[in-house]
Amino acid sequence: MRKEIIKLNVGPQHPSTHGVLRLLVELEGEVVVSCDPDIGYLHRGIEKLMENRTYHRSIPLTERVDYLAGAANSLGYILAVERLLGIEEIPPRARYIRVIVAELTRIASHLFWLATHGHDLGAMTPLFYALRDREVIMDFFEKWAGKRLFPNMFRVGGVAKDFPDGMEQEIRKFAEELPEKMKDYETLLTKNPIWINRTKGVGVLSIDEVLDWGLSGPMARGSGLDFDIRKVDPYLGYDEFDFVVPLGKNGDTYDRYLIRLEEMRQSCRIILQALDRMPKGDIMIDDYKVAFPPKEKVVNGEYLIPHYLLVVKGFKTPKGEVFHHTEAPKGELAFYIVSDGSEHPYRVKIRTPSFVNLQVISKLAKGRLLSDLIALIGTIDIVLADVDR
Amino acid sequence: MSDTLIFVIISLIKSVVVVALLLLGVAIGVYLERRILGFIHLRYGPNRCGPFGILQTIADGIKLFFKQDITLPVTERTLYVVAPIIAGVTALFPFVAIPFADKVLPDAINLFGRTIDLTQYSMNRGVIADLPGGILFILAVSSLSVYGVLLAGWTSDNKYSFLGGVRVTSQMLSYELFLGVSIMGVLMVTGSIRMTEIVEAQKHMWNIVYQPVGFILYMIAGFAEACRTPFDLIECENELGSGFNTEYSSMKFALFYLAEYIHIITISAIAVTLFLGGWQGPWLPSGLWFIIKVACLFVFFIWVRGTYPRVRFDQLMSLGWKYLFPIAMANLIVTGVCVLIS
Amino acid sequence: MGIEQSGGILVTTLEKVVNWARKYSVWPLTFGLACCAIEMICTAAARFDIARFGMEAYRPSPRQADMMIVAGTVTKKMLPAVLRLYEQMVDPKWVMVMGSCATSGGVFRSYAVVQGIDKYLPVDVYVPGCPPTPDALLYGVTKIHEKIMQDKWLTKKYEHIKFPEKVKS
Amino acid sequence: MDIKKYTEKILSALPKEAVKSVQEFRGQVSLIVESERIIDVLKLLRDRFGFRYLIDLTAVDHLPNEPRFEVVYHLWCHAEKRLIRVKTFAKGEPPTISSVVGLWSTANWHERECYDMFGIIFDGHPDLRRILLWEGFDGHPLRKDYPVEGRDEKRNN
Repeated sequence: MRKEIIKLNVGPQHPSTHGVLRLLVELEGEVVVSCDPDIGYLHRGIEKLMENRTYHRSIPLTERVDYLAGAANSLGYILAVERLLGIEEIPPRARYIRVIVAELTRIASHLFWLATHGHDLGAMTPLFYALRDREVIMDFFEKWAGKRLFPNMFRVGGVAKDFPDGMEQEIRKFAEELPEKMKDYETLLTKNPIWINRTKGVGVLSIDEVLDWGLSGPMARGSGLDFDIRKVDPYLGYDEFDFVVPLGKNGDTYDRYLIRLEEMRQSCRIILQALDRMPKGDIMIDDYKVAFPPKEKVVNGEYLIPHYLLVVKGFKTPKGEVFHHTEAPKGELAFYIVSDGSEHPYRVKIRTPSFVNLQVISKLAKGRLLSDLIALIGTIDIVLADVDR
Repeated sequence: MSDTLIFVIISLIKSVVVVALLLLGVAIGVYLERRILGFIHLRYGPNRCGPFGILQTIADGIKLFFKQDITLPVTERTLYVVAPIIAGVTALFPFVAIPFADKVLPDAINLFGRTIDLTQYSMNRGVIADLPGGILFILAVSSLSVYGVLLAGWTSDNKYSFLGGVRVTSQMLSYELFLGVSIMGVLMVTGSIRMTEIVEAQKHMWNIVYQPVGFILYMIAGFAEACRTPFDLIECENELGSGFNTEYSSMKFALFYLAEYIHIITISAIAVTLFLGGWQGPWLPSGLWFIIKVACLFVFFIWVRGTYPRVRFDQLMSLGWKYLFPIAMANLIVTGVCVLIS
Repeated sequence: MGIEQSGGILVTTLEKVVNWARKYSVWPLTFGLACCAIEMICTAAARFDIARFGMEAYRPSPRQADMMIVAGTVTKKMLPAVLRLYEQMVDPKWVMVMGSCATSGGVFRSYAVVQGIDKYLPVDVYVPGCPPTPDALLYGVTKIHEKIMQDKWLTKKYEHIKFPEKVKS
Repeated sequence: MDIKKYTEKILSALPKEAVKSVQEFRGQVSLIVESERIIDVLKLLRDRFGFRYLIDLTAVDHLPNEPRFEVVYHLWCHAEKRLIRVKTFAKGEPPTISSVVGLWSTANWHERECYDMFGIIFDGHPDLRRILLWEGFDGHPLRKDYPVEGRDEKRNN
């Protein structure tokens, strides 16, 4: 019998590549012989653009890096800039707002992952249920910032705007109810034999492989590597919160699925704790060389001039280089900023989790079926803008 | 005017009615599917086009009819064009032998001064042709539809279509067999393979009572035969784009679409006839009972689509051969023993 | 000289009926590029429910799609694929541009991004925003509907086009 | 153990001539290493000090200065929960440095990205080709002498 290899071009427009990923797949029957990802279809040159902007004007760009978790990205960037400036302490209310928004973003991102991952494996209904819950978070952002996907409200030294009245109660209600609502997904997927068959034993990674491939986030924790930056290198005072980092045993797609579900519950816990501890007060530091003065005071010349200078010229940073990593929903998000002492960063490198996590797919897909390849794209949880920047 | 000509005319009229009803059924079925899926997904579904969106399918049909119909420069041009026609036409075939009502005409009619006995060839009954080997005919022609899909996948010169075609072949081959075995029990219990007799044998008790395992097995095989979730591997958009029909547009695509839904109706109709008492039922007219039962099964198909993920291809095959086929055989043996004892 | 039959009531009625059908059966191409694709998916989900307009039948194959929603940044690497998809779609087809990136390049004025897809594709409706909200997308859909209803594809007159009397050799 | 002591401990284990200098800024330590010895240093850090996780590999273009391209490695030690930054310079024309794909598989795409964006050749890389931009792209966009809006703006748009 003569064997022939089919070269299949999955993407860049394909329903389950989560955007514009292109996979050059070689198939023998239905078995994947080799899989070569071709990325860059969404390369927008964000790093280059940031080199030519002031620090503040780069915040919207960073949010568009991982568009499912916009606020988590700008948080990482803001923290890196604050570290560069040497700002250690921000007002506690601003800190808690940041934590709450970061965790809400994590839930939103995971819900969207659940929706698309389920849809990739043929389950239609989780898509609609998960997006229903996600809409609530989008509503919070819209109410707070006027924008659904990208709130763009984090500033150097605090946040630009306080939560509107009554929103804290709404967030509390949401965080209390979400674990209840998640039972829908459990009944639809977790115990579904078809779902278990499709995900168990697919894409197995050992801890050594995780370290070798530099994986992070749920991809690393699925294999049992206890690595959550919120715990090992706490930022924003995450060490004061009581939460559990779920770890997997088998390192397969099903474990990662369970871990992401559990992370959503833990995020709800963090949100509730943060709401409990959130004091009233300022949301911005009062160093007007780097932080915006409050909007209502800007009519006054004392505040108007620093505000004007900040907007037009930006602020100068000390010469040096910092690296700051945060736990984004998809894994380790790191910003490496090199400053030459001017208003613009000399070089910004965004170490995005999807970029690093995606390259393991060529290893995982080898010898698996075409259908498994689709499941693997889902379980790695990529966002193509995050991959390509 | 000979009796034969009258019979031919009667059969033709019945065929036209059945085809019209089927097309109407597809139109309503597509609409129902979109609305019920909407209901499952906590949304509305189409509701702008006509009252409650009832005209949605008609709009889709008109649009597809007036869309540009491209014929690609493929190598096997004839087969490429013929494939959707095969799919659309063969999907209609099984309804020739499915009894959809009790009596639709009087026993005898008086025409041009001659009395014609309509009980011959079951002309008075609600079936186009009451074949003596009805179920065999249905099994034979329903497997023809695979050719349409297979040819479409093969001639499209598209790798996704090709994979869809390959998948459909192996899926149909394995599940055809076990579909046949799963209904064998019914035939044993009834002792006949004529469809009308099978229906009449269920006058007092439906076959599902004697053959619960057979019914479940038949439905699983039916899902695979109709290529519906969780076995919709041939056109699963997440893996193969649009599957075998990727390169078809306009009416060619509409024919595939039509065939898919007629398939579901056929599978439901056979299930109703074999297991659920066919058109039998109290109070209401027999034809209406048949439609109600088919509609219920159709809704069940949609419900499953809204609930389950999709199985993987190798799992589909191993499920069929390793689990379902042995169960079907065991069911057959047990039924045989029971029939022998009683 | 072109199609100048004014067409009777039959033609105009047919045109209206077909336009009505096309209006309620705009099947979009499953095609997301960037951030705007997320909002497009949200529009298809339960809350905004694009299915009300009969648009939930997202077709993965361009042969069966009627409308292309260019949802997101078009990079220079992606441009050939976008153009090819557009060419693979069969007539009649519409293009909706979603978001400022696809409209004009948006914030990404860089070496890798196409500064507006309208240099390459005939765009019917622009939906502004970064990303546009689902409400905005739905508004764009209603604009597409208006455009379809005014489409005189059957009774269009070409009298204003002047053909030369005699082509000199 | 505070950061100074830990750095000294590492330095004492590393070969003297390999490490040119040590910088510290905002609690983060950078080792500046001779480019010829970079593989040795990274291997030692990975095997002896448990820096088994290569977070990031990138480059910085210091245009007027010579050598121009600085290659930066960020390593993380899971056991000690520590970060270390190793920097070196890619010398020559085109700038060349040894590849670390042999040490970490994850370096594969990072190095391809550096090649794509800066034109740094990674010696010993199994598959060095452009990753984000297409084959035939003119220039390396993250170099400081490359304009933001691209060189072929008129032609391409």
